[in-house]
Amino acid sequence: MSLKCPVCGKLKKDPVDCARHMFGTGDKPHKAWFEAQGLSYIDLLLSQATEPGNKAYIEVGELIAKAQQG
Amino acid sequence: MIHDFTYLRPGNVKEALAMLAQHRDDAKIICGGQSLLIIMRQGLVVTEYLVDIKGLDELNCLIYDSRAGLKIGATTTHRTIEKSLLVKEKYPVLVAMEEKLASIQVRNWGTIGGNLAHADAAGDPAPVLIALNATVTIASSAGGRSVPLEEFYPGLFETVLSPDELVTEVLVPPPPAHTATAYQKFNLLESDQGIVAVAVSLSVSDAGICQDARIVLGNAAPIPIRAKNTEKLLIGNKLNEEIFTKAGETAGEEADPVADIHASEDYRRHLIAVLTRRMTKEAWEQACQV
Amino acid sequence: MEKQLLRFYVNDQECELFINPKTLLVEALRDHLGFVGTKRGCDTASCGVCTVMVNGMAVKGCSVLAVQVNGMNITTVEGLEKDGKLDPVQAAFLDEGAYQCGFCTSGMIMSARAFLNETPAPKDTMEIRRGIEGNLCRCTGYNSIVRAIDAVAKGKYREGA
Amino acid sequence: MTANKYSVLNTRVHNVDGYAKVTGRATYTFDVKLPGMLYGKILRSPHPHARIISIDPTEALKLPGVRAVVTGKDTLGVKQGIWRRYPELCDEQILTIEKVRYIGEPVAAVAAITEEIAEQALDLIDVQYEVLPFVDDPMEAIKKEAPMIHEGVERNVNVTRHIEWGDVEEAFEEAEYVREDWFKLGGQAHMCMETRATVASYTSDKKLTVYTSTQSPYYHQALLAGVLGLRESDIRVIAHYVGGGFGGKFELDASQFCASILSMKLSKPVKIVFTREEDFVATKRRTPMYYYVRTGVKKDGTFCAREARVFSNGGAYTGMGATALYLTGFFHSFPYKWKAYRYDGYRVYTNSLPSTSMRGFGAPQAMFCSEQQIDWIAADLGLDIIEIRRKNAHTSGYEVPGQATIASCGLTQCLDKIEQWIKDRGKLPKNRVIGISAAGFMTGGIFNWFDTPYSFSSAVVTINYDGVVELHVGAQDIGQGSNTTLAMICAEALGVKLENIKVHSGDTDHCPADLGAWGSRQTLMAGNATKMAAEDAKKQLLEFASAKFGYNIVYDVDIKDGWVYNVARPERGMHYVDLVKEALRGKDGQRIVGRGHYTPHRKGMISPAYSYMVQAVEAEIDAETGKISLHNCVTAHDCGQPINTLGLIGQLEGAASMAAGYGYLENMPVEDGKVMNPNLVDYKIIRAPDMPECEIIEIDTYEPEGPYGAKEAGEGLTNPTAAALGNAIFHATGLKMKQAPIMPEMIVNAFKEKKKEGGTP
Repeated sequence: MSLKCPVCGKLKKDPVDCARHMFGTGDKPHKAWFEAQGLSYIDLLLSQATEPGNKAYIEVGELIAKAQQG
Repeated sequence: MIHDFTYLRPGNVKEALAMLAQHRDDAKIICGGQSLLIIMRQGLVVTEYLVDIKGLDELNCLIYDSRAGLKIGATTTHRTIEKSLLVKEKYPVLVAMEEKLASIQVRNWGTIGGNLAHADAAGDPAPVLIALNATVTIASSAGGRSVPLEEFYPGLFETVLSPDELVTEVLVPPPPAHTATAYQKFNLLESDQGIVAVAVSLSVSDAGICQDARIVLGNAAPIPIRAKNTEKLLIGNKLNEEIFTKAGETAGEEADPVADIHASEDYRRHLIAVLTRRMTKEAWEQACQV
Repeated sequence: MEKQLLRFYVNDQECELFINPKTLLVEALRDHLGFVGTKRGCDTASCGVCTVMVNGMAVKGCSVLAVQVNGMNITTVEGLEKDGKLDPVQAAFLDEGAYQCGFCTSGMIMSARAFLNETPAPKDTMEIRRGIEGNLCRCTGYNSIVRAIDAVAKGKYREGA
Repeated sequence: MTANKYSVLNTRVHNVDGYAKVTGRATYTFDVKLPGMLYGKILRSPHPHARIISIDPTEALKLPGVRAVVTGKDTLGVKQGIWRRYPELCDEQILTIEKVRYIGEPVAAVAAITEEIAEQALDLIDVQYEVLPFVDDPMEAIKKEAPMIHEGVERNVNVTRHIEWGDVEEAFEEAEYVREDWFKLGGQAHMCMETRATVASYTSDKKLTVYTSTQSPYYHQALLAGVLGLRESDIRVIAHYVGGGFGGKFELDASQFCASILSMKLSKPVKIVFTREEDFVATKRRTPMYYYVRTGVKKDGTFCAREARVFSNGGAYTGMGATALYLTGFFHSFPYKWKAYRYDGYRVYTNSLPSTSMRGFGAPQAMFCSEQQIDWIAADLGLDIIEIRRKNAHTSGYEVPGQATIASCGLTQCLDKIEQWIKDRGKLPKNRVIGISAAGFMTGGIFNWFDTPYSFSSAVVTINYDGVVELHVGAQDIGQGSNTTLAMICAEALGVKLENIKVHSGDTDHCPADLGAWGSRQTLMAGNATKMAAEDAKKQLLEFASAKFGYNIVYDVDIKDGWVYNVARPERGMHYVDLVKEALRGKDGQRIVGRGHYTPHRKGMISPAYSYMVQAVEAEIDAETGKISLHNCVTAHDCGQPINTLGLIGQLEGAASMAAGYGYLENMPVEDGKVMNPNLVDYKIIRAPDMPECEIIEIDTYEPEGPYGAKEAGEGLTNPTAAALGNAIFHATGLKMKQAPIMPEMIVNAFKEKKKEGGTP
C-alpha cells in the first residue's frame, strides 16, 4: 500500500518505508510532525536504533497509514 | 621546552667529579642524552648546570680480561657494544640485546652509562647485565665504590647515585664455564621498548645439573627484579619441559607488574610466564652445549 | 645561562655559532644555519625525520645538543649532492619512487646513506629494514625505500655500472 | 599484462617533484620563514566538558616578547563546518566562546617573538571554567541522563543516515542461515609526518596570505573567508609541499584559524606549528564505531539480506564525520550483490576529540565487520571463502539499487588471482596462515555538501613558444603524486614528452578552484579536467597543422611523442615545437590556452566509478603471546588503467602499511575524555622491519568515466587489511576477533574465554 509522506509528500511504497523516510530525513519540519502527534522523535529514533526489530518504524508507519485512510 | 641551564664541559673525569661536587643537586649529567633530552623537553627535568661527559674519551672503552671480565666505559655507545667482535664472542646476549635497542641513531649516540643511570624499568641493558652479574663502578671526588647492578636501583627512575657521583664503568665478570644467557622482550614492533622482558642466565654442572640461575624480569616491577623463587626451582635440577613451564608460572607469580595502556597486569604476568619458560629453555639448551 | 661558542663543519663548510647551550642540533641546523632540508616530526626521538650524520654516523638531530658536536663534521641532506651529481641513494630514491609526501625523505636518505657506508653489502633485505627502523614513513610502507637501498647495495649506481 | 599502448601513461617516471624531495629542497609550511614573523601557540582545554567563565590574558601580555593574546571574543564567533549546505552541521567555533567540549579544544592563542615565549605565555593566561559532567562513549551519550553537549541536540544524536533497498524482512525470511554480530572499531590518527602548520600574513590592505599544510587550498580559502569576514579572493592559500594528509587536512584547523586571527590583529606574519602531541589530541581522527551486523544467506552461500546499525563516536563536532557515517553504510554492502539491504547509522556527539574522514572514509570499519562475518558464515556452512565471494560479487554493469551504477568491475578476476596465489604459495611455514578480504572503493565523491559554485575540478593548459606546457590545476599534491599523474595525463593527451610539462598547483592566486585531495577524486576528476584542457589546446594546434599541411580533410592529424603527423602517413609531419612557434604567430603572439573542467552528472549518489580489490595477508600468530607478525600482503587490484606505474605501487604499499596499523597496532585509547597515547612512543606506527612484502597483481579493466579508463588507487586499499588479518587469526585459531585493532592481549583473552566455554582452542 503506497502512501505519501505527510510532511513533504514524497511517495513511499509502504507505511514502514514512509516512516523510515521520515526518520531518515529528520529535518525540522519532519521532526515537528512527530511532536505534533505527541511523539518524541528522538526517543522513537533511538528505540529503533537500540532495540531489535522494527518497532518504532512500524508504530509510526501505522500512524501515518491511519491518518491517510481517515 | 627545555629550561635554560649553564653548560659545563669537563675535560676529564676528575674535572667532571669536581663540578658535580661543587654543584651537587643543581647539576645533572648528560652523556648521549637520548632519554634525558626528551624528559627535559617535557619539563620533567630542570637543572641549573648540565655537565656533559659525552666527550670523556677515558670512559669510552671496551676491555676484556679473562680474569676481570669485560669493562665497559660509561661513555661507550650502544653501537660500539653491538658491533664489538669481542663482546659478540664472549657475551653474545649483549649484542643480541643491543641490536634490538631502539634505533641505530639512538645506539650511535646513546651510551651504556647514560642508559643505566636513566633507570627506566623498560630499559634493555639492565636486565641482561644483572643476569650477567654485572657491577657498576661509581666515582666521586671523595673516592669510588662498586655496586652490583642488581642493587643499583632503589625505586622507579631512581639510582643509588648521590649527586656528586658518576658511573664510570660497568664490569661484567667473565662468563663461568657451561653458562648461557638468553634475553627476550615482548613488544609489538621489532625494536620497541619491551612491554615486559626476561633475561635468564644458567650454569650447568658437568653432571648436567643446573648449578646457578639468574633470572631477571624487566618492566615487570618498578625496577628490574630477580625472580628468586624461580631460580630456586631450577638450581640443583636437571631441567625439562615440566620445569620450564613451572618456572614460567612461578616467575609470573613473583612479578609485580602494573597495568598501563599497553597491557593489563594479568597479561603482563602471562607474558612473563611465557617468556621465562622460553628463555629458560633456550639458556638451558645453550648452556648444555657450551 | 651562558651562551656557548660552537664551531663545527656542516657539509664541509666551517660554521661558528654563539648560542644558548640548550639549542638542539636540529635547531642549530634549521633555525640558525638555514639547512631546512632536515625536518622535525616529534618530541620523543621516535620519528627520525631529523636524522643527520655526525662524523659519518646517523643520529637524530633532536636528541643531541648542538654544543655536543663541537668540532665535528655534520652532513645533512643538502650535503649529499656533489658537483651537481646526486648521491646514489638519492638517485635510487628517485628511480624507485621511494618517497611520497617527502617529509621523511631527508632523514630517511641520511639513515640509508649512513647504513650503506657501514654495511655496503647487507646480507638480506631484513638487514636493510633494520637499518632504517629509526625512521618513520607514513606514506610509502617502506618497501620502495628498501628496494632503493637494495639497488644501491647491489651496485646499480656504481661509477660505470 | 598487455603491451602498453601509451607513450607516457603506465611508464616508470620520476615524480615531477622528486628531485626537490630527494635533495631536501622541497619547502613545506613547516619551513616557511617570513621577515618579521611571530610565533603562535594555542591554549587548550584541560577539561572534556566545561563552561568558560572568564579568560584573563593580563599576565601573559606582560611577558616581554608577547605581542597579542586572542580568544573567541576577538573573532566573529562563526560556527563553521565543511558541510556548508547544512547550517545545523556547522557547529565548531575554532576558538570556542562559551563551552569547551573536548580536552585539547582551543580557548586562546598567543603570538610572541619566539615560540618559547609564546609557550611560556600560555601558562600565564588565567581561564576560569565551570566543569560540567561529560560523556565520551556514544552508547552512553544517547542515554536520557547523559549531559547535552550541543544545545538543543537531544540525546546527542548529531546525524543519522539510512540506506535501504529491497524488502529486507522478506529477504531474511528467504534466508536459510542468519548470523548476527556486534563489533567495536577503534579510532586512528592520521599521523602525517608534517604536523598541522600555518604561516598567515595579513596586510592592512585587507589581503591575507596563508601558507598551510592542506589537502585543499580552495576549501581553506573559502572556509577562512567565512570565519574571517574577508572576500574569498582576498585570501591566497599557498601549499607547495604538504607533508601528508590522509583525510585529516581539509577541514579548517586551529593553526590556520588562530594564525590568521593573530596576523589580522597585528598585521604581522604569524606561524603556528602543532607539536606532535597537539596533532594527536586536538585534530580529528578516524571514526570509532559500534557496528551491529545481521546477515542472511542461502545454504549455497547466496547472499539474501543484510541489516547493519552503526553508532559512531562523533566526538565534539561534526567535521567530515557525517560523510564517513554515510559511506560506512554504503561500503558495508560492498563489493557484493544483496537482494535487500538496510543500514541505519547514528553519529553521536561525545566529549572526546572529533572524528572525521580518514583514508578509507568509513569503509575500513565496514569491511572489518563484513569480511570477517562472511568467513564465519562460510565456515558454519562449510563453504569455500573464495567461492562464496565470487558467487555474490559485483560485476560490470551492476546497479546498487538506488545508489550507484558499477561501470567497470574486475572483482571476479581479483578473486581468481588471489585463489591462484594461495594455491601457488603451497604449504605455509609453521604458525603461518592466510586470511583474505575483498573490498571496493569510490573514485571521488559526487556529494556537494560544501556547496561549491565551481566545477569540482578545473585545469588550464598554456603552451609557451618553446613548446613547454604550463599546467595549472587546483588539485593538491600531498605526496600521493597527483602533480605527476596530471602531468602524465597532460603529456599523453597533448602527445608530448613529460619533460615538457610544468605543473602549477597549491596556490589559489594562480590555480583554478578544485575541491582538492580527498575521497580519491584527483586522478579521475582533476585527470578528466586536465585531459580536457590538454585536448582543447591540442585541437587548437591541430587546426593550424591541418591548415599548414593542406592534406585532404579526410585525413586525421595527430601528435605523438612530439611529432605532428598525418595519421595515415606518420612519416609526414613536423616537430611539435616548430608547430607551436608557427601557431603562436598565427594567433597574433598569444599563447595557446586550453581549458578543462569536470563535475560528475547523473552518476548516482556516491561516485562516478569504483575500484575493486582482493587482498591476502599471510600472518604469523604466536598463540601463546598473541603476537602478530605479517609476512606477505598480496593484493589483486582493479584500478582501471594505471597512469603512474611507480606512484600506483607506492600508493598501494602505503595503504597496506596504514591499514595493517589499523588492524593490529594503532590504538587510540581514550580515558575520561583524554587520549592516552598522544606521542610516537605509545602510539605505534608500523616500521620498516615489521612491514611485509606487498605483491601487487594488476587487473586490467577500463573505466569509461575515468581519464583513459583510470580509477581510484591507494585509498581503497586501506579497507581490506584489518579484515584479512582478522580472518587469518580466525583460520589459525578459530577465534572471532570483533574489535579492531586486534591487540595481542585480546587474542590471549579470547583463548581464555574459549577454554572456559570448553571449546578446544
